[in-house]
Amino acid sequence: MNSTMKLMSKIESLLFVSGDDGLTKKQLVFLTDSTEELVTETLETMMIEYEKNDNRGIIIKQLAETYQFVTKTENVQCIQKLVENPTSQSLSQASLEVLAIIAYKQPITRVEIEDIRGVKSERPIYTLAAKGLVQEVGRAEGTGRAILYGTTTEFLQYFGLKNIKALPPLPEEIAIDEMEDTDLFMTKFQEAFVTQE
Amino acid sequence: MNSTMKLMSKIESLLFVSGDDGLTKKQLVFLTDSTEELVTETLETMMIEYEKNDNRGIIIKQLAETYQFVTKTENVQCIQKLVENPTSQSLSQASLEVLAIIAYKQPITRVEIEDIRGVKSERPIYTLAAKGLVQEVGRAEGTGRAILYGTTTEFLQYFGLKNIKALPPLPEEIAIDEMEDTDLFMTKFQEAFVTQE
Amino acid sequence: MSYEVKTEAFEGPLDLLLHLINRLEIDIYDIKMAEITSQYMEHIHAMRVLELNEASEYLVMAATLLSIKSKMLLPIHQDDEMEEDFDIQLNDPRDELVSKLIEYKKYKEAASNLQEMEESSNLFYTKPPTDLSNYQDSQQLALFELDVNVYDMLGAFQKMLRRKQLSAPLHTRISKQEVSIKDQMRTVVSTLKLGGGKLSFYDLFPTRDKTTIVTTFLSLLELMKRQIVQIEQKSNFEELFVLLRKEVMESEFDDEIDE
Repeated sequence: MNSTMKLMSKIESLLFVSGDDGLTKKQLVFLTDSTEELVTETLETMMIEYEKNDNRGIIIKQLAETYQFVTKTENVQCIQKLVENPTSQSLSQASLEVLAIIAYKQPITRVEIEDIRGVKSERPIYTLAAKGLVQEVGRAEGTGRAILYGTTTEFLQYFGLKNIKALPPLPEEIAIDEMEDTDLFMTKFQEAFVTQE
Repeated sequence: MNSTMKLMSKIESLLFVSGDDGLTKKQLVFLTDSTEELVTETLETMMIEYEKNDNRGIIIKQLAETYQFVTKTENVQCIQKLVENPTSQSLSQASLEVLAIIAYKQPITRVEIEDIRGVKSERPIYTLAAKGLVQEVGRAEGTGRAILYGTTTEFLQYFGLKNIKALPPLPEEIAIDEMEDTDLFMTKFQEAFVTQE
Repeated sequence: MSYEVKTEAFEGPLDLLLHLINRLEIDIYDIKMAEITSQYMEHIHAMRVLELNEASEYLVMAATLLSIKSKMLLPIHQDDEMEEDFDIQLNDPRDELVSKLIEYKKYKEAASNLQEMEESSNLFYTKPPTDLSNYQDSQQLALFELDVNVYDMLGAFQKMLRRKQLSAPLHTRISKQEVSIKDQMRTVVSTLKLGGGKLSFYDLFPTRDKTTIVTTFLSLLELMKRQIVQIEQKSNFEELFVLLRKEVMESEFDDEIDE
């Protein structure tokens, strides 16, 4: 009994941290050092409990193999209000991430940006373009000839920069290298995945 | 009663969605269409409940002037299985020293920082700025108009602080007594000296 | 007495002085100048590779110490003709240095407090804000006031890296960067050399990374086969020790490894 309770707590921590990505049952078993049976059982208990408990604002959603937290639909109104509320930072976070990537890695395509972020980035790019902070600077070589993005002079003005080199350096540039490594893995992973299918 | 329950659910939804941006009490009142009194009361109830309920893996913490969900510390091990290098990210001694000086003496210039440390500090300042822990907060008066540095919201978030006032007090100038003793000694010494003459 | 001193171990001349004051158990308000100056000099001599930049700071401090020391050596009062110097005598020549040391010590302690806070905030995790842009129509999004500076942008970037770090292993476990057995053999041998030719078996596995553990283990087997290392265990269940048996030529690593 006690261990199931701990398992619930662990699963709640893990699903929370993984956010929109979610985790598979296999991953949960590995991460909690538990058995598939126990995890299955606990997930079921949790799904029912979250759903029926009126105090809870999140539920567990199963999407294909992945389990993730999502908000209860009945709270959609206050979430919508959060979206419209101009003090909310969650919107600028996405834009700022994309802006940082474009600023440091330009010229760069949308697909490359999405690879780095791990999420779709069409909207933030659109927003930044509409604000005149980024622009098309050319086309990539090869098939598709994807649009390449770069920053604008307005970007420099907005951030009070003399030129693009005046951007503060990233910590020893290691961050970027690491990122590229991970992306390589990601790409390989996706390739393997596609081939399997 | 029913409305409090709905409020809990709404707050849970909102805090989940906003993640490490967190939400202020004011924002929660606005977003849930509630009163400050009710939100305060509900937050308190939730904080206690999450903390003491062994099934829960997340708690509410006041971080960087906002309320945020964070995972329970007892589950750190299974979460760290998700992290590549759990400790590699920690700050160097030099960065910590510079950060301590900036945190307690902000706004402060680079030269003032170097005066306290007795060594050049350009690099740690760069690293800290690149990590988003310190920022330019203005320019000093006078010739040169040196850059003034201060801490950021990310600083509060990174060190788990509710606000800048939550910093522990600056360690006092070693034992004050000791100093007074020395002063006493000095005085006596001087007296003796003067009498001798 | 001889010391092994590394520059990186000190955050500058003030840090070194504090270290000496601590070790010599000297009262910070009554520093024995002769003692500390000679110790300080020994230390900076022992620091073999000083970067030029840093060296100058250490040398300036050496000069300061010497000048304070020589001022201290002046007799406190000689005869009446020295009366002019009276005022100067009342000002202890160490005062400025002492107040600098005390000021620095405060922030050094504050830095270690921050380090503790850093450690304890590593015990909990948050999540990035959910991407809500799907709820937002693009036109509205474009009107959204972006009130940020360069540092907000960098902050956002760091947050993203933190998030990346969290999900990385789940993706990367599939194909991890490979360390060759040959490279790992070199690492093991040089670790053993550093350890004086003998180390506990477990000291050779400082990482929790599975691939590295496996590679290290395979490289140990290979080294044993080539009689470069030897395993020693006094009795069952006792600690295992790995011994370096001979000087290793670089060429020995080049031999083909049979799989």
